[in-house]
Amino acid sequence: MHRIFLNSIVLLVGLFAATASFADSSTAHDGVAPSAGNAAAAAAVEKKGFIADYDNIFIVKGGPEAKPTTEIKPLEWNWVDKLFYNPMGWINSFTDQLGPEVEQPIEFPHDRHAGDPGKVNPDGKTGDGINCMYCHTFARRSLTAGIPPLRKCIGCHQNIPSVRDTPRIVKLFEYWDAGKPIPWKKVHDLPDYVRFNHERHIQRFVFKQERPYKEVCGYCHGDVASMTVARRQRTLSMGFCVNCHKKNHSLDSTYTKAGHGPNDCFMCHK
Amino acid sequence: MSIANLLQNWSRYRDTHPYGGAKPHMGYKWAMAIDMDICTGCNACSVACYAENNLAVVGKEKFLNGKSMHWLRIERYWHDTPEPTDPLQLTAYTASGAGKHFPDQGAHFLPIMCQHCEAAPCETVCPVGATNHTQDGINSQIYNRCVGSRYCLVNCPYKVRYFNWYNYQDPATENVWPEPLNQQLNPDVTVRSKGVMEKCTFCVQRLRAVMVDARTEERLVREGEVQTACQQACMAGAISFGNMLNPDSRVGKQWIEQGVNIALDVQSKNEHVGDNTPKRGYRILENLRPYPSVMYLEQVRESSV
Amino acid sequence: MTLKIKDDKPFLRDTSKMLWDGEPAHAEVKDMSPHISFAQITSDVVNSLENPRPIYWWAIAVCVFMIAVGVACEVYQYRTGLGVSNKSNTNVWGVYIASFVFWVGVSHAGTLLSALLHLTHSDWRKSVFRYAEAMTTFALMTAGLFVLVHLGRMWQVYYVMPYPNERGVWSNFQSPLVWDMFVIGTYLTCSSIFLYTGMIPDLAVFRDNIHDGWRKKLYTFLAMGWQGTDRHWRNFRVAYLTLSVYLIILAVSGHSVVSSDFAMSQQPGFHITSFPPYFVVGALYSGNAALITVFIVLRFMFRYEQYLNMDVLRKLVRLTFALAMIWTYLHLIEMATVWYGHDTAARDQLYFKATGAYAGWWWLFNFLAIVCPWVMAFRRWQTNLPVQMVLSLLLNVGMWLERWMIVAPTLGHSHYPWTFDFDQWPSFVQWGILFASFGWFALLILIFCKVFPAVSMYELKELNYARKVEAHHALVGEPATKGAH
Amino acid sequence: MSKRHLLALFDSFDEAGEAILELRKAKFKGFDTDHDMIIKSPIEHPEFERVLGPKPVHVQWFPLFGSLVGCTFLFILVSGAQANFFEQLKGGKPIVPIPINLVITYALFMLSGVFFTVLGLFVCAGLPARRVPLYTSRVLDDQIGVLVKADEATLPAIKAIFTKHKAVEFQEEAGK
Repeated sequence: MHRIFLNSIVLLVGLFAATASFADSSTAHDGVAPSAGNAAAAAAVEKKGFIADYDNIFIVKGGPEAKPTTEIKPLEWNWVDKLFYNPMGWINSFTDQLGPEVEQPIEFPHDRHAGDPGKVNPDGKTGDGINCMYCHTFARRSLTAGIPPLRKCIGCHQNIPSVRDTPRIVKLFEYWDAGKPIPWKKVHDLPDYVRFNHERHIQRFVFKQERPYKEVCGYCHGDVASMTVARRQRTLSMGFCVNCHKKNHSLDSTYTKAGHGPNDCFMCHK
Repeated sequence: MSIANLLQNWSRYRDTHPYGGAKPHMGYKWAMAIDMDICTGCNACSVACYAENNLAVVGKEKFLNGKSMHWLRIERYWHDTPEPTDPLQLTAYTASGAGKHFPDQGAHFLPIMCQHCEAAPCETVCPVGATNHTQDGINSQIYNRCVGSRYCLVNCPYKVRYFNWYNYQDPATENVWPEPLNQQLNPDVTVRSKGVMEKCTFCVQRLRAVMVDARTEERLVREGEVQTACQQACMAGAISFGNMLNPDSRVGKQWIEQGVNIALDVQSKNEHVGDNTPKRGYRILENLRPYPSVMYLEQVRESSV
Repeated sequence: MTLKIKDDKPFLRDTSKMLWDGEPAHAEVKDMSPHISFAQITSDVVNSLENPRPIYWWAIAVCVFMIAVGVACEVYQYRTGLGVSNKSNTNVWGVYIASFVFWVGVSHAGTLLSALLHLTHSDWRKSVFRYAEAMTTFALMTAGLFVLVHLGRMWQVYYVMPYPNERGVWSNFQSPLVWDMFVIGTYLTCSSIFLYTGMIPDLAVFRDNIHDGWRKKLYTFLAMGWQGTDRHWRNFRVAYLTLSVYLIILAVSGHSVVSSDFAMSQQPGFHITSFPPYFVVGALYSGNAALITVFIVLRFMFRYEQYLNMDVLRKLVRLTFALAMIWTYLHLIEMATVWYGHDTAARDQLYFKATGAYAGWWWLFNFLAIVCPWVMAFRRWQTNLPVQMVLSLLLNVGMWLERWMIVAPTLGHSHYPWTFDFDQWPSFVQWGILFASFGWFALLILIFCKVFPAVSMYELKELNYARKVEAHHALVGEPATKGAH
Repeated sequence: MSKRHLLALFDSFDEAGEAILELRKAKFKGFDTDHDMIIKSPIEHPEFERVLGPKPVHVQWFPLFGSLVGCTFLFILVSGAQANFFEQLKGGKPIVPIPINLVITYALFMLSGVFFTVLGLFVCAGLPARRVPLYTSRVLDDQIGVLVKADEATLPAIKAIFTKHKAVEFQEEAGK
């Protein structure tokens, strides 16, 4: 009885924390002076409604039903780039771009969580089709995508008794009981001195262009929904970024602003 | 892409020079105005810059040796106007503190940082293209591209670039941030290693943060949404910074008010003799035509009132 | 060889006597004596590979020591940071860039002698041009080292090169430093090719005369099967002529581009239109002075007294004097344009040079580079080896100071008053690396002269043949016609 | 009839030249003076050109071709790189600055010219070359060698001409 009470409090706190983390999404960045503009900005955010509310998290814009999934295609190379201007990038596009296998404290099964519900995974179970941004909540509003806090895992797994005794979940609760965070290892480790911005990419491609999130996230991260432990799929080198930034990504035919990514060094290096 | 670039209109990818030409700065032109009548020379801006931008505190010895790293320096000029022959002006002259010795002598303070020139002399000479002009009018400095030829500093008329003569983050040689102090480093700003050039960036990490937010919300950055560290620290409010293209911005209004046009190297305000409104705005070394983005407002001297 | 001269007695080789006395000024010494036979030229040059004077090995040891000093300084600077060389944020360039310009300058004399004087059929150059051409290559290699030493992050120097890279980023083609990289790289490549191409017939002689060891393999490979057939010579003549035309243009454009490092900047004192010709002539001047130094050293070390003789030295000294006068004119003109110009910053800069922290060095350089060469105007000193040795070294010191005076005081007094109070005296690291550069250059020259023909055998034979024909006609009484072309 | 090589060594350029002239006048059957005679000498001797007959040199066309092609190629390449490098925003300067590119193009004009000159030398002069059958190191030292290739029957007559003009030494290929 005591334990159920405690757990329900934890669940409530967890839910509150998760909700709060969505609510404060328009907070200005550090170092920005508070101004009258921020309230208006927050209002604009509310009105636009491009940040999904908690209830509809599984069907945020850009979910699987938004548009038919297109294949994750490699970069397109024209012959001039191949021959003269970026032969190394072209050659690299043939080679194995897999990153090293990272050994995580808990082998988090991405396929079980994010996989297609209709598809059977190697372990005999189907995926749950959870949106990436359900756990990596910071991706749509900050530089980093963020690793979910432990309470987020517990928040769900508290209520899923069927898998409670599997070794990975046991380990998860061990961390929880010890009150320690899980020491996840970084998989997509960019080179130093470069600051990739998740927010702009997610906002533009998932929320503005309404592309499927699997395609958008998968462009750099690969088909994570079919992996257990995530592994780096692309070189994530500067040429990888630059080649994409040179392409035209106009939102539509009436969109007059530059269709390509920013060509400004100060955007990523500062 | 490349052949197409050659055949297409290249100006699609860049701005025309200088500001005010056929193409606007994609909605932004960051600029600054410093009112030296308000400036007290308290050095708070310089200290704020040290804190914000992870500047190395090199110590007295290296500072005197010319290896200082302050992106914003306060220059002090003593008032040494010759004594006027006209006795009527003598009172004002004495009041200004001119002609006296140290404690009573009048001083002028000039905070100077990278002027973010529209036609920056440093940009064209960098062999590796480490310093460029961004579309919003900032002179960028990319540390990981810099090879340290120091040509940009040679060509900078203001000498506001600072070279990393030592590895200030290396505990073995020059430990500027010993153990607990490294916690105060700003994570948004690269800690520079030896052999690269650095300079004022108009606190680009703050600018980019608000610009990203604004872009997400499909608007432009509002006036007052972003401040540079020096602006924030200036207790007197001598520094104004903002988007010059924004009609609400204080800095844009100041530039217009003072009759300083960023696209001119000789300001028309100097030619209107009949105009009685006092115009104090000027830019340093304008005649070299770098078209700097920082305007200074002259100190009002008692002798001229 | 059938000598059509009656009194064909062997030339006296009393080298010990000839060493420092020189030949009497009144003697009618030609640039090449007709009394030498072709075979003797071959044997003299081939022998120079084997038995240089003992001082050669001492010189090698000294050079290695000098390099060791510089390497130690560079390792210290590399590990600690450029700050140990004691430059400051106003005086950012200093000795390294000055030495870079100096060494690029030294390289120009070789091209002048080997290419320009080849086109003008100045036959006296034939004994000196080979080592001069080698000096070109080695001086450029030394200059390249200074670029590396100067860079803050030398391990990323490849960023300057425009190569198709994965990042899609290119070097900035608008920067004079990139032009430098292009032009100096081209100059180094082309002068090496020119040096090698001109050496092919001589390498074939070495191949035929040396019968074992690694050198035999080296010469066999490098000579490329040269056999002196008419087809070889015919094509060689045209190719060599074409190469020398290219080299002249390259040398002029090379130092012009180096000067644009300075002239293209806004710094008062650098921003001077007359810099390109000023630099090119200054380069020829200092290069010729260095040539005289090496002339005297090689003449002694490798017993080349018959070939590097007094007549050649006299012509070399006269050439140097002429260049010194042209340089003086350009130097004065440069100051005059600043003096009468409207640019107050540049004028202040000139005042600062003459009266500021570097005034002593500035006046010393003016004395060494303008007044000292007048010694060369006197015939009696022109062939005096000790005088020329000291003088050529002094001129080189003066011309190095000239480059240093372009770099250091100028940066110490810019547009902006903030820069005015810093005068940086270079630390031992800068001096050590400069010291080592001379050792490095000398070592390369010494090794070259021991391994490759330091004087051109086939050109000497051509000269010798021409002189023989002249002597024959003088004897027989026929009108002298041109022997070799 | 089998052909054989004969190398005659001379001490004097004049004698060698006269011997060649006489050979050309003699017009032996099966002996083409333009192709079957090679002069080897330690120095370049333009007087031989007169007695050897017209022998055109084509080296000079190589640098012309090389320079033009090289500089055009580089100009296009550099301009393309500049246009492609759209990250580079230089305040107030055009993306493809013509005068500046000319400086770089000029350097490559000469570099490719020099490379092609050497290439031309190697192609035209036939370098790197194999040793021909008869060779003595003295032709690079102080003697002039005349190497002829002729029918066995005509060789004695040629040899007689050489002897007449004071050839100091003969080398003959062994009969096959």
